[in-house]
Amino acid sequence: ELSDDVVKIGVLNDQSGLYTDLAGPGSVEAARMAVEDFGGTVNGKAIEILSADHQNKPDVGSNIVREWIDVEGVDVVVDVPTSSVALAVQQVTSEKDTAFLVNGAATTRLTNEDCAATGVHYTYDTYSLAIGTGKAIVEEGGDSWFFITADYAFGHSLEEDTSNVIKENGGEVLGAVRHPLSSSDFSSYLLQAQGSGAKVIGLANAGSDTTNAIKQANEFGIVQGGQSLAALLMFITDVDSLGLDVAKGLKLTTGFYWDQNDDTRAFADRFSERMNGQRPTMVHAGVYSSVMHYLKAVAETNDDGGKAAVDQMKKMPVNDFFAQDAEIRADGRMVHDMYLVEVKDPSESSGKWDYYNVLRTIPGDAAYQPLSESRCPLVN
Amino acid sequence: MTTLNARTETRAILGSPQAGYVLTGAVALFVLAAPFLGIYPIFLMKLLCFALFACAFNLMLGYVGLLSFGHASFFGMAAYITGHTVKVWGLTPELGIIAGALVAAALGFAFGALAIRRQGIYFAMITLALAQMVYFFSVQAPFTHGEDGIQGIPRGAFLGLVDLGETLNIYYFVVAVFAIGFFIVYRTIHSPFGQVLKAIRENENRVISLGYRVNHFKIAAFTLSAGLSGLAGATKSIVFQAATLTDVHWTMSGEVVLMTLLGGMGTILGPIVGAGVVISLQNYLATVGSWVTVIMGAIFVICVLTFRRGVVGELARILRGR
Amino acid sequence: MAQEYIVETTGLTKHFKGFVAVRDVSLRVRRGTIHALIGPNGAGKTTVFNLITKFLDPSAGQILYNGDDITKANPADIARRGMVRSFQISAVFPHLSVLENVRIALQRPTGVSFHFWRPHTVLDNLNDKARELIAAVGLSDVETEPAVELPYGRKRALEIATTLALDPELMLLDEPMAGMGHEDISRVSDLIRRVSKDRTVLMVEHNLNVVADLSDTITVLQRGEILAEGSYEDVSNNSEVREAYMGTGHA
Amino acid sequence: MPEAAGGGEALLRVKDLHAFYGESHILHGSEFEIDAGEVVTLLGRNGAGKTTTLKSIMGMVEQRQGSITLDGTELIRLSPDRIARRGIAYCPEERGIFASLDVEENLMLPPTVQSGGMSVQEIFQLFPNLKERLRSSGTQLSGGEQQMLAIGRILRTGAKLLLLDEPTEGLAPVIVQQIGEVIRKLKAKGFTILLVEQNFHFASTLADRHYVVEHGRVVDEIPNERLQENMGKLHEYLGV
Amino acid sequence: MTELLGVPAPVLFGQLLLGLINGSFYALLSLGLAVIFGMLNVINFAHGALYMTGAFVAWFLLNYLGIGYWPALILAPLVVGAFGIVLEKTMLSRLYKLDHLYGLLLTFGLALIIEGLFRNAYGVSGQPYPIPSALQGGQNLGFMFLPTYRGWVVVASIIVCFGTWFLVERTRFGAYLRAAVENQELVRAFGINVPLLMTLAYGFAVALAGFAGVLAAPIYQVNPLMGQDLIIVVFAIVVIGGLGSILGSIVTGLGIGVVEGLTKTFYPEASATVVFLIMAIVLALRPHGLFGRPRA
Ligand SMILES: Nc1ncnc2c1ncn2[C@@H]1O[C@H](COP(=O)(O)OP(=O)(O)OP(=O)(O)O)[C@@H](O)[C@H]1O
Ligand SMILES: Nc1ncnc2c1ncn2[C@@H]1O[C@H](COP(=O)(O)OP(=O)(O)OP(=O)(O)O)[C@@H](O)[C@H]1O
Ligand SMILES: [Mg+2]
Ligand SMILES: [Mg+2]
Repeated sequence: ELSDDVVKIGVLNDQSGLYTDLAGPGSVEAARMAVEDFGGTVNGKAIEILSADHQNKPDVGSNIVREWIDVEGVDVVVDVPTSSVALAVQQVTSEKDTAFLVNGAATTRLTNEDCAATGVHYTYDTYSLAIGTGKAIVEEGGDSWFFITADYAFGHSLEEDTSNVIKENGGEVLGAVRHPLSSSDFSSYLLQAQGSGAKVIGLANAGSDTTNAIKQANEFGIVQGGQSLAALLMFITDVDSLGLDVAKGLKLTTGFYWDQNDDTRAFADRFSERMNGQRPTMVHAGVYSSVMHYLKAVAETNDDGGKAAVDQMKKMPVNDFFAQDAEIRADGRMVHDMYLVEVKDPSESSGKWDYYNVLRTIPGDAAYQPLSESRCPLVN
Repeated sequence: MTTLNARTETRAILGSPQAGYVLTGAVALFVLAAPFLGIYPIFLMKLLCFALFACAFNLMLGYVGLLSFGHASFFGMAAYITGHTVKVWGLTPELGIIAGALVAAALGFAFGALAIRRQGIYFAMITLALAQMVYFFSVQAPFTHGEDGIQGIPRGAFLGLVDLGETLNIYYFVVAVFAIGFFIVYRTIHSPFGQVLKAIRENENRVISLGYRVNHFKIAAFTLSAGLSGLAGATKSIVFQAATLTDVHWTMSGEVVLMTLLGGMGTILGPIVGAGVVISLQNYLATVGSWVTVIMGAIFVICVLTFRRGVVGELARILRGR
Repeated sequence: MAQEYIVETTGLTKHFKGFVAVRDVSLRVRRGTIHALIGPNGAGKTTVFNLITKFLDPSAGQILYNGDDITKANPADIARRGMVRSFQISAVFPHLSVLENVRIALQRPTGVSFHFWRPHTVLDNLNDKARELIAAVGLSDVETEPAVELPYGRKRALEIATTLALDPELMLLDEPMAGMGHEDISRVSDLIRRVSKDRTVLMVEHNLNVVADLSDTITVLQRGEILAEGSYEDVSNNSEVREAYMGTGHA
Repeated sequence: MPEAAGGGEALLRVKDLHAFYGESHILHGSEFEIDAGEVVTLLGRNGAGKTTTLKSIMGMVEQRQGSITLDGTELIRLSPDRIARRGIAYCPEERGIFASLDVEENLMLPPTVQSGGMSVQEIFQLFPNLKERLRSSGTQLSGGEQQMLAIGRILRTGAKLLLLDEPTEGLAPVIVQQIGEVIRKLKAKGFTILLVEQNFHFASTLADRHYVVEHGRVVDEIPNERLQENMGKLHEYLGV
Repeated sequence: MTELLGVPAPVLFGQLLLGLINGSFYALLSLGLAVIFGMLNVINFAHGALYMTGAFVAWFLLNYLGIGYWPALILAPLVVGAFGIVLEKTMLSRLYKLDHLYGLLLTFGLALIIEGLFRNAYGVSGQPYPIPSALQGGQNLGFMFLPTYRGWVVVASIIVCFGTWFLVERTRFGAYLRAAVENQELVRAFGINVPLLMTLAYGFAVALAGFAGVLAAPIYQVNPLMGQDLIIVVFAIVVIGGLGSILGSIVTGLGIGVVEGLTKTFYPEASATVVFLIMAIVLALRPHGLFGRPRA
């Protein structure tokens, strides 16, 4: 049965801070599109969308979700960038048997220690980023690394995952420097990285930290000096804000690029109409896809209980513009192909948002941590 | 003498003592009945915690005349301590809360000892500095779990008997904690101690020349205020089952200043009202996305430009007919 | 312990960034007398007060009070030992009522001052004592007024009442008459004479008539140094003093 | 500079002046006038409204009604700075020395509004203490020194009308005498001076006329030469 | 390669130099705050937001009007200054007689509004702003590669800083301002148009912030949040220097920059906190900051 005869979708993300552009209003719009494309109702019952700003604060996030579930009767929480918030929300949703579709957040803990039967980690995670970028670069000879890491749990895990990948592939890590969250000036860290003599400088941070680091690396002629940069978590919106002259040549891993085929372009066009020109990030695409998949599952079982819905989602493969023959594993990991891309040179680019050359596709089972290694209690 | 008491009460509460008592009574009744009026209890609990926090803060700002910009560290540190002792050591909630409050008080004593010789903006800044270091500690220390914070703190059972998992139970538990804290504040203000504090605020040198060791009084007040802030933070961590960096961040210190001013500093009910306004706003604005900050900002500006005495302060003025 | 001199300073000196405000002042105040400290503006009178009451630390010299060395003590302890001062600019608690003002002083010895858990009505037993003092300075009619609303002269009276509340052995009054109307002046000087019966008073005053009829001993300061000391007659006949201070054709 | 003491058209004329602080109505229509070159005192008990009168003339009291004319031009609507520019200088009762300025800066602060002000040298001759303390911050001066500075600095501006509020309060007799000298010099130079005093022995040695202020009104005018026969009345007013 | 404290000497010099560069930003901003506090007795929390505005104005000029860096260096501060004057006239001017607290709250509110509006309009990813062609590239100083632009930043801000210091501490205009802080009424009664004075002072100080914003634009992303993170550090600097002390804020700004630089080498995690540690120590030892004088 569908609780109180309506399916309520709560889109929770950062709508005022660091991650507003890569998720924020765009994710809400993506969810809305999914609902419309689904037909606006599930088995005759209305579908509603709520949204809220978690300000990247775990306590704020979990309070909103708690109130959504207790008061508004929300059935599924979507997006939630910022790992710490996602972890906090996972606690609440699993306790209150509500589905949780994570798109924005990156930490692998969501499908390991902190996994939940009601949770799906949909779009990407630190592991897949590490594999994609780390492996590729080492294979191309970038075998000595120095990390510039944001000094908080997310940064640490990103650095750790990547280091492992590098070592497994025969590379070495010469050192790391940890900077406080959102520090505007990176010159001294870059200088240290330069001093280390590493071939590759890995940026284990996000948002304006990453963009500022790249911008200033350019200013200090790091790349001209023969070292290359690897941005471990970077979205197309970041590239857009950097501009191609600065970002050109960067390699990064993404779960989606809007300009891959007609389906992706079709979605991107509809999206950018509604978002005055902005092209969708992988998070936006993921939100659309995950919401669509959730609605199908609910329609199937006619039950919007968290576990029930997620179990059903796990039974059905995902097939749409975002992912093909992708499946959601027992630990809640949605396994789909990832893409290693390189930022175009201004000369190659036909204009705004034409930013990536896709270098290679990383098949899902190679991109994500094998189920066998998962530390999730639900597995076995 | 009665006239005299009446005077101070008058200043303390509202235009006229009666009005004050009536209002207090009304508020009390409302709080007790609230869960049955279909108001979301968790929201009310949050409100109560912050109201207590603001009252504790007001003890310093409104009655000693010292603006502390570091109260977040008492609020937040207590939350962490409670969270850790309850979750990891398995203490019962009330013990955890007491532990939290005590640590906060101790921290307050340390802050006080270091800062108390400074006045005005310098006092504010030195407290801010110390608070920033507490924040740094909270980012680095393992038991606080960085930006993830301590999640999933069990509510446990009061005295091991009453299950605080039950919404109503925990609600009245929080109400009780608030009542105790609020009473301590009220009593302090109207105690011999409170008299000396008032005198210090008015003319410190004179008080010294009368033989009082002024700094001892200030430190005592600061410790008390810190302890009560801790009580609030500790309780919050039990209610929301989480203790995070938000609670120790300087913006939290800013928020409590705002609440106190909005409600009316140096009035007894002001901070409660202020907390009510701010918390409600944050709740209802959470959905309007990035406009939140704009609206919040506008409210600051309007408040400062139009009703500076704060809600209660202005009410008092009107009731006094001036 | 009844020394002849209640306060004795030896070689008291105070520098302010290179500038010497008080130089080698050795002052002795005889118990039970009214001792006036006069001198041109900037002579260092207030500074001497601040030094003796430890609101300032001397650069050099020693201060004895009842024979004990208090050179290192802090101002609060000084007051506890029975030496209480007033200020050049009146010092009351503006938003406390007259009664409360006096009670603040009375409250200290009772030791309840740290009791934040007790209602302040425990202080009511001090009211009678407070009212006596208030009556003594003729403020009974405004007992419940907040101090701000008093005219200047009566503020100073209140200040004296508060000082008296501690029943000090030694009172230091800095220009108690400054900026007062004539009627206030006579009232306050009567008051000072009355209260000085069983205690010692050290005061700074410019109003020479007051000094003349109140004080037993007068010390004249100039440029931070003692110029002369003695009874009004001696001092006022001292040519240097006339030159430096009273100016020609005065007194 | 208007010449010759006494006589002539009134320099400053105050008509039906009312002043308020918030709700409290302090001046209730005072009326008086001063001729160019005169020295006139306002006598009165504490709280009679003397300071308020001076402040109203300077435009420093927000709410005021009535008429204040200087050389026939109306001042009641002007802001303090405009009024000052017309040649009135004010020396406040509480001295108003600036803590964050050193003595010299304090001295040089008021801009010259007209020619004929005193030179800094002349001022130092009057108040030698100041010269020694030139570099120390204004508020480190003793009470008396501050008073000297407060008077000294307005002598520079060359304003033709000086408003002095109890310039001798808390001053040693010898200084009081010096100030008497100064005021006489200024009078000789053709300055016009409105003096608020408690100490009318002092006042009587300088003033041409005395106005008695009571409850915010000017209740009496006594020419200095007729001071003696009015002593009785005066003691009444001032409660001496 | 010679080592100092376990760090290669060249790296160390590099860090010191970089510290100095950041320091010169701090100096510019804290200077503005110091002027505003000193003159208007207001703690201008909006300073960070106005710094950000300066950067955005430069960006507008470039993208909508095609006006380049050099004109922007003059125009943007003027625009920001004018905006500041409006704020002062309409709001701040009502608060001078009140406790610092109110000025702080008002400007805090303003900061929220300004930042919020920019955020709604331009998101938070930030906008790129190119380094002017004349200042591209850099010199190799042997121990490090110094981008020409950063060199220019140091020079420009130090000139502006000391110019301002002279204006306030050494000119008669400055004396008026300082006096007006203590007793507006009286200064007015001396014939000085105080309200105008205050307005100009505020306008000038925020123009400084705007100037810093333009200087920053080519180095950092032009980002609505760029001021937010900075402002509280800059506060600390003003306090360490001694509230209202111009010289103090300049010297401390540069000094803190250097100290931060070193921290980034030896204990990077603490680089955002070290300034507060210093503040606590300084205030414990010198109640009014390094250069502050007690206020009456
Ligand atoms: N805190 C201080 N710093 C520097 N100099 C000071 C300080 N306090 C006082 N002085 C100087 O010390 C000298 C004595 O000042 P003091 O106030 O004792 O004089 P006084 O005798 O009380 O004069 P008055 O009768 O005018 O009050 C003066 O020159 C004054 O400028
Ligand atoms: N700022 C103020 N607010 C309210 N009332 C005031 C204010 N200033 C003065 N008063 C009142 O106005 C009346 C006149 O004050 P004013 O200072 O003019 O008296 P005065 O004649 O100068 O007395 P004094 O001789 O003590 O200087 C007094 O009753 C005083 O209490
Ligand atoms: Mg003195
Ligand atoms: Mg007066």
